[in-house]
Amino acid sequence: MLLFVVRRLGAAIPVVIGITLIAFVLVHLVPGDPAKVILYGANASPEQIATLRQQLGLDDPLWRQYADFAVNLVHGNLGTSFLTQTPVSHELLSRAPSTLVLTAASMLVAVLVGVPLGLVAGMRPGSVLDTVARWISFAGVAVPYFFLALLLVLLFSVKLHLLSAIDDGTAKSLVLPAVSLGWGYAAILTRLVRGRVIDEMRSDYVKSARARGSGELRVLLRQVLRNSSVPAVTTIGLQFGNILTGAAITEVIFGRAGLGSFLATSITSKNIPVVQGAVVVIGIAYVVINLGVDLIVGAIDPRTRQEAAA
Amino acid sequence: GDSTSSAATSAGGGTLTMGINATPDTLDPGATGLALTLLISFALFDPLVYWLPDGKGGSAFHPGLAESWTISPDASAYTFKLRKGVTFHDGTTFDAKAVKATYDHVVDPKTKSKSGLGALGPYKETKILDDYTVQIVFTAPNASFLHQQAAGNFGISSPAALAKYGPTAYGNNPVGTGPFTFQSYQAGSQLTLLKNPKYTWGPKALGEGPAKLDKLVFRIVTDDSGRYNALQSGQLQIAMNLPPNNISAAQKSGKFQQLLVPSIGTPLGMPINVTKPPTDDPLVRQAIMYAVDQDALVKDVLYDVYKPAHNVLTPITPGYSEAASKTYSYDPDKAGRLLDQAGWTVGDGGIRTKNGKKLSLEIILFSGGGLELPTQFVVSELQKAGFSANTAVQPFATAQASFNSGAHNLGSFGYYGADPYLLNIWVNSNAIQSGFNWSHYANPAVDKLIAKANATAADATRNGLYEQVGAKLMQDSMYLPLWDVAGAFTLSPKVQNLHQTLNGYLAFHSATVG
Amino acid sequence: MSRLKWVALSLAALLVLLLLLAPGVLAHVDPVATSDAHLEGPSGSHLFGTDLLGRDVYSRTVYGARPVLVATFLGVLLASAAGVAIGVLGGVAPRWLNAVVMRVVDVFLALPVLLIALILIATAGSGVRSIVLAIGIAFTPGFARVVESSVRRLRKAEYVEAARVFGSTTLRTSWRHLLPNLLTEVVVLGSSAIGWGILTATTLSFLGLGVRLPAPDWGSDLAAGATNLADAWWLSTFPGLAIMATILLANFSGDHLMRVLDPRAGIRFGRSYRRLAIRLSRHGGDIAHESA
Amino acid sequence: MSLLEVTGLRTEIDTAQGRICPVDGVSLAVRAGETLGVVGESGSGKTMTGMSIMRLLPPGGSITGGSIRLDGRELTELDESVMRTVRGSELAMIFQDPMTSLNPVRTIGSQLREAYRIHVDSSRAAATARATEVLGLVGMPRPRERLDDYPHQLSGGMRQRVMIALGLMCDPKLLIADEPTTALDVSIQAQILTLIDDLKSQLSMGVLLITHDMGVIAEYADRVAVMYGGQVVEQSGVQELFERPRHRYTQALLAAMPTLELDRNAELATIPGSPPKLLDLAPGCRFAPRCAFAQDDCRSADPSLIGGDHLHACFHPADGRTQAADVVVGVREAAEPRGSDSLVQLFDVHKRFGVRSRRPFAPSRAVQAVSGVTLTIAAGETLGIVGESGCGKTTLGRMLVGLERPTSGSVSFDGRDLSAQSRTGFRRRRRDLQMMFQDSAAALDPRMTVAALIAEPLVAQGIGTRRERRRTVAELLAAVGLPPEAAERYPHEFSGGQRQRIAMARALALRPKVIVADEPVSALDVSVQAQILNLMRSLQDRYGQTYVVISHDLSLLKYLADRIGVMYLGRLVELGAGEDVYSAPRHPYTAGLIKAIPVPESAKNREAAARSTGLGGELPSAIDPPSGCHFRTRCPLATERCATEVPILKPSDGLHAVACHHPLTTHVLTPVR
Ligand SMILES: Nc1ncnc2c1ncn2[C@@H]1O[C@H](COP(=O)(O)OP(=O)(O)OP(=O)(O)O)[C@@H](O)[C@H]1O
Ligand SMILES: Nc1ncnc2c1ncn2[C@@H]1O[C@H](COP(=O)(O)OP(=O)(O)OP(=O)(O)O)[C@@H](O)[C@H]1O
Ligand SMILES: [Mg+2]
Ligand SMILES: [Mg+2]
Repeated sequence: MLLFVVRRLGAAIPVVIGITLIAFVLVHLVPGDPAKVILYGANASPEQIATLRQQLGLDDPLWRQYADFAVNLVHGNLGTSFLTQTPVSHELLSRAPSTLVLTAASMLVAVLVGVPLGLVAGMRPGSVLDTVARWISFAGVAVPYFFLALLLVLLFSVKLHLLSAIDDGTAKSLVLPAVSLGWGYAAILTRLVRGRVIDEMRSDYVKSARARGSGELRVLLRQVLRNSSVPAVTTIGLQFGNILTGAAITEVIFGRAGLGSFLATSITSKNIPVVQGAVVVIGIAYVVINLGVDLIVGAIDPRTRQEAAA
Repeated sequence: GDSTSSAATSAGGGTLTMGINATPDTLDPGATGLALTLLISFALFDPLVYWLPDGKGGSAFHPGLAESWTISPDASAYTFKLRKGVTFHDGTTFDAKAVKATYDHVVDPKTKSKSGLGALGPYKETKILDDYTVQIVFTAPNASFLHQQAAGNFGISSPAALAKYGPTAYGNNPVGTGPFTFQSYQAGSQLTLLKNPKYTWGPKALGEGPAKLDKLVFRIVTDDSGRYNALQSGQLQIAMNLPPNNISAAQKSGKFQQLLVPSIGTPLGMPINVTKPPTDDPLVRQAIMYAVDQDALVKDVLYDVYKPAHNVLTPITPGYSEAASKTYSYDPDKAGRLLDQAGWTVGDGGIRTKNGKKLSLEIILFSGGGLELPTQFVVSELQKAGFSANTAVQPFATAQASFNSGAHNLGSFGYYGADPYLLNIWVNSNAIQSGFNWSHYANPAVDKLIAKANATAADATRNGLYEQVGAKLMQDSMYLPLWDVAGAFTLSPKVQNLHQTLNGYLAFHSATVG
Repeated sequence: MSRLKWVALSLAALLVLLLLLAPGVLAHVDPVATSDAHLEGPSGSHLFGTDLLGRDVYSRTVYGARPVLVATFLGVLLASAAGVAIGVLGGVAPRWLNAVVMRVVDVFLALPVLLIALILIATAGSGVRSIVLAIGIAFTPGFARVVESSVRRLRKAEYVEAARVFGSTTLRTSWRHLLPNLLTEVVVLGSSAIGWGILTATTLSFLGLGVRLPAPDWGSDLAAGATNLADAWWLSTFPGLAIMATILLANFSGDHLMRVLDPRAGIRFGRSYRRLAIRLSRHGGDIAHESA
Repeated sequence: MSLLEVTGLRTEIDTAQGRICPVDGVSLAVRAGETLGVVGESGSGKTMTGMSIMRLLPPGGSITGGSIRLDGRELTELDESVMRTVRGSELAMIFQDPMTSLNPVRTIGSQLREAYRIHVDSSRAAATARATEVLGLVGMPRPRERLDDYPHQLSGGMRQRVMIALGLMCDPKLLIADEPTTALDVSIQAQILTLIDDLKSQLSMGVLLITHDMGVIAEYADRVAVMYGGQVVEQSGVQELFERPRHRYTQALLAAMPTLELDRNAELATIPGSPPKLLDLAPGCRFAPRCAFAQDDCRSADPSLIGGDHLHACFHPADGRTQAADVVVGVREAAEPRGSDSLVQLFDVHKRFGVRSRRPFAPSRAVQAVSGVTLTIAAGETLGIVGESGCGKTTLGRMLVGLERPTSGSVSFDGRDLSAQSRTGFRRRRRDLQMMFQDSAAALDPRMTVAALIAEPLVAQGIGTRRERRRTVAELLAAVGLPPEAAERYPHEFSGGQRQRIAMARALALRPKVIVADEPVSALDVSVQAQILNLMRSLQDRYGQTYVVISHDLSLLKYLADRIGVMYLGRLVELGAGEDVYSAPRHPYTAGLIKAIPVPESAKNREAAARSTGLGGELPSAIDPPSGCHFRTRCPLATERCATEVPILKPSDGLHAVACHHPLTTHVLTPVR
């Protein structure tokens, strides 16, 4: 088990290196001079700009810059933000929890809405409930989350004063962003779970559970639920990259200081160390989340556990 | 006095939360590159000399940490007599050493100072004449210094704190003498300040005694609608720089107050590239100046919130030339005539052509600069005159690269600066390739005039020189001004007794929240 | 499928075609022409109202379809082409090469779409081309993964093995058996990617990275109207509805296509084949681990 | 009074194509302590009958007539909530596939406990105790420890035992077993069926044993109901039925089975056509279209079930079991002596499959699928390969046609080593070596027409022009007995038997010298199976190709093959003429296999044949096989020598070779029959 985790993390190293390399090449493709971005509005003379460029190490050859980055990374050092001169790790650490909380909360919304909806729909395909669930899921996929977010804020905070419009650190202020971001995934999960439930309900083991006198509810909860949640869990892992993109926009709309929006502003201002650092963190998060997904799937479905057991 | 007793004695108290639209890069005003940090710096720091609006459209200097000052005739040495009995937030005492430490900190390469370094100019050294007298010496005349030092970059820092945290980490642990003390900063999210109960040395113009608020919170909400929504839902008491439609709606709703704080610097507008065809032709540039109706822009697109601009500097900026503002007026016919004169004749679909080439402009904006919609208005105006235009919105870094390379005919710009010397940054010929001279304007005469002005200590003479520069720039039509920037603050009526600064921002010395 | 559905789908297809090829048929007003009718609500003369510059929102909504649809279609096309190429390469490659290829795919899968898109746009400029590329790059790994596993599965399929028994060359086998079966899967996958593509495209233009101004575009128009949601709801709402309708349509037709094309739908095995299937499933588990 | 009494049961299902009636007036009765066998071809409604009794019908299904009485209680009228308490406590049902009938994500303990606690109000501990007890009852070794296992950790046989245990948790009165052994090997099948039989008498339950295998009925049922097209067409005591089948269908069914006794030279009796589709049924006897004795009345009226103890629904009943010859279309000419030139030679062939271990640092394991097989196949002969599942039959076949390269050893064809050939040379060799795959449905590309499929080998080899190929296709279609129109249709439009014909035609397209047929009929019903077997033989007579037939069914091979090779865990353990292997098996494994085959005739003397299952235990893992003789773990004769020394295949007399340290002599352990 532990070995499995260690090995999986080991296998992730090339992925993380690959990610940083690609990100490095990509950010350098972005035209523009970080020094000037920083000095815009600073009444800086051309000499000052040149000095800053040099201080930031931007005059070094590219391979040298990457090597410096890589060496630093090995020492657990992500460098200093061009803009704030504070360690990138510090900047990321202060923002990561917010994004983590947001993504976790929206996934919770997705699961709490999507799984039950998928279950009831899958239990009785073709029924009214199923039709309703399917329409909800269709609508959920179709409403762009940023649009949904705007509408929700307008209704719940501006008009009704029920929920906060921007983050204030409370759980209440998490409701709207989590709902708007999680809704689309709820829809996906509904569809996935529904399909899986339909399959499972036809399966032999459900048939034999019924033959043993299990009622429908028991069949659903004791037999089908666990099997049907596997695709939900794996999807969450695979969707991580998308969730982060969604989080970036949601964070902006709800004034949350998170990784997503931070990454976005850092790219546009060519804050190379931050982009690199964020990418490392995201890459690791991706790997860890998918590892977690594997472990959860292993917990749900013992068949996949064989290889996990050491 | 401890906080309980002062809370009892002072009226008000409570927490004021203001939504700001950007993330401060650092809390060290000496290192920052952002004007926003300067706003914050007024809560945490005191400059040697305050420069504040007089409420009648003018401005005046007020003693800050310096009780008096003298300037050498060539404007290269400034002597300050310092106030006694001032203590820093960390309890250490303010004296001449602190002034020297602060200025030396700005020029320390490790600080990587941005606007501070630019504002300081040809700094040589700070001489401690005695414990409470300092002299700041420049290698060359630097007439803008008194204005610059008052603009926020040079709030005096605690030498003990500077030494303790080092030049970079100080940015997260600012220690000044101001009305508020630093409590915490959550990167990208919010900055919390607490009242400094010992504060008695503030300028009378900003109120007396310690601050009234217990707590001052700057909440970062980059999304425009986010700030407005939060203001409406009561999470913010002040929302900064809302989009015009929201400002107007807030005003109409009657639920909010509106505070527009004009700022020093350039109006928001579009640098016109004087080297790229077709705008290399002065006639074409003049046509552009005549073709665009700033008044209509402000009325139709900006909800009459801001003031239309017709000059390269805003009116409250020293050296602003009223006459230069009259150089152009809205006159589409004249624009057409100028274009005819330049050989551009009306062709298919109203687009002018010359030698088979269309009269086409490349417009480049940076995203989030607030110019997207106004530019579309400008484009429609230009189209009426026979231009066609291609607008690209680029991320900031990318747009800057485009501007330096001269890929644009029209760009976007807007600059805050404490002194008209800022013209040097964006019209000096040495700032074309890698500075901010996005008009690619090279005129040695103008370069010289600016240098001369900055070597002139006498205000009137200096301003006269800058007025000449402004007039020349307008004649050369290298910049299409659109509207005058102003700090726009939408406030809940509970907020009272705010003071304005000259950088378009607020001072919270005596603010209360009801 | 019911006749009603056919009619609905054909009408929708016609609408999409019109939006793509001849939006002028649906909207007569120039979408960028300004007028003095500032911020007027929906009315007879302006079906969806006007915006701040007096432009007709209906016309902008109609014309705004093209960039989104074009970007999405081309992006998904690009992604599927690249994904198929990479997936096939990974699928037929020897183990080490497969490992390399799939690791690279993993890397791209872990890269957030946002990063790719923003960097692209910062580099290549905003506009449909960048969005096409962004969608293309972002969706490629997904396609590649599916294709790779399909190729592996198909290569093990008995009818492919059978072809080997006849002495069919690798090329012929790929052409006759792998490709057609693969294409079906890619088409099905592609159709479901369209919905995501539209969402991605509009997200990017919502971020201000869409078409060049002042051309209409759903995402950027929605974003531009966002601050007006309370006082001029029509600015954001109509582009928003248009996005929703399009995604819905894409999903519906994707589902339908899946049902039509899904190879399993066509073949109904004899009931007794279940016995064989059961027999075969027994050590399938072991065989799934591939031979060295 | 009977325990279960079903009269006139009628079940209808609404399907997309229309309303069908898979159970149409079924009447049957099961007494306590008795096994009623329900037998019939695929689709005849056996499962539906069982599910109707449980009242667990698929969506759209409902019981529309008749009655089901369990212990005097009418089940059709019970409230669903009451019915639920009946299911699992009084009625138990086990299904075909133990792989899928257990919930994969729950331990068997939790599933067993649940089955108990649904019906019996008891503590968890009590349920655990009961689970342990019942697991012991079904012969699960160390039951207590097994409770925490997940289904995938058990072998197929063990899982089926768990399924039975699940059924028995609440002491049901009636156990419905729907093909409980289809998924299992003969040896395990015998163990499971014997277990059910023992439990039946021990617990005096009634058992409704559903199967398609007449042999299973003969050996394990007391009475039989034969189903056809949703109806019971005949019902009687087992012995009676086998001796004197009345319905023409039963009679034909019995005749179509290749039994161990059947003369190899006799052609199998076949039932022409295929079972009725339940949609748009014509009036009259449902068997009439396929019945050689059908007359006009059969086509107009539906015969009802008549007769006292021996019920049958036939207007023109038979009165005894036909001799094969009666139904036989013709007798095959006595096999001419086959050429003894060796065509294919396998020399010490090994095949290892690396099984990638996902565990870190664990040595990667390997499956020794085939080890050390040496074999010569003569031109024109039919070689049968038999063995339990996973013993390497398919792998061997694949190596024969070059689909798999041996890890070591050589396969040579016509004296040339296949693996030494160049790519193109090898591709040409393909013309001579063809394979029919285990699963014909999977081996036919669903997107190609039958014509394209059959012509595919010719195209691949670049043989003939388009027109010539079309002619060849027509010829081949005719040869395998398919109508010419079939050419333009797609494989999924055909029945399993027809698809097998297509596969056959395709294998023949290149006129190969050798055809390896992997389980050619294991998916087919007896009647169709006979057609294919006859076809295979007639084609061999016509084209003279060599067959290597792979099967797990010894009786089938005994009928079809000249020589039989018996495999066990990758090794060839016995090889000899079919007759010899069957009548005088030398290897204890072969003897056990033969013994495990349920045989209809044994009904006569089933009491006499004390129920000793042929083979105990289960096939060990191929990853870590026992040392020495692989079979020693299950062998009654094993000695220490067997653990250390690998027996090699050596001729014992004449051509009959065996790999055993203690080969059986004809006198010992000869099957009783
Ligand atoms: N869920 C279902 N929906 C519709 N028709 C069905 C369903 N299940 C079975 N049938 C039909 O009912 C008829 C009887 O099926 P049943 O499963 O009882 O046959 P069987 O005798 O058990 O066959 P097998 O030996 O293949 O298991 C078949 O024609 C089949 O097509
Ligand atoms: N490609 C493969 N990779 C790994 N193991 C394999 C592979 N093919 C077969 N095996 C293993 O080799 C052994 C023999 O398999 P094979 O398919 O030859 O058995 P079989 O006798 O044909 O069984 P069945 O009667 O079930 O078809 C099994 O244990 C199987 O799991
Ligand atoms: Mg059945
Ligand atoms: Mg096999």
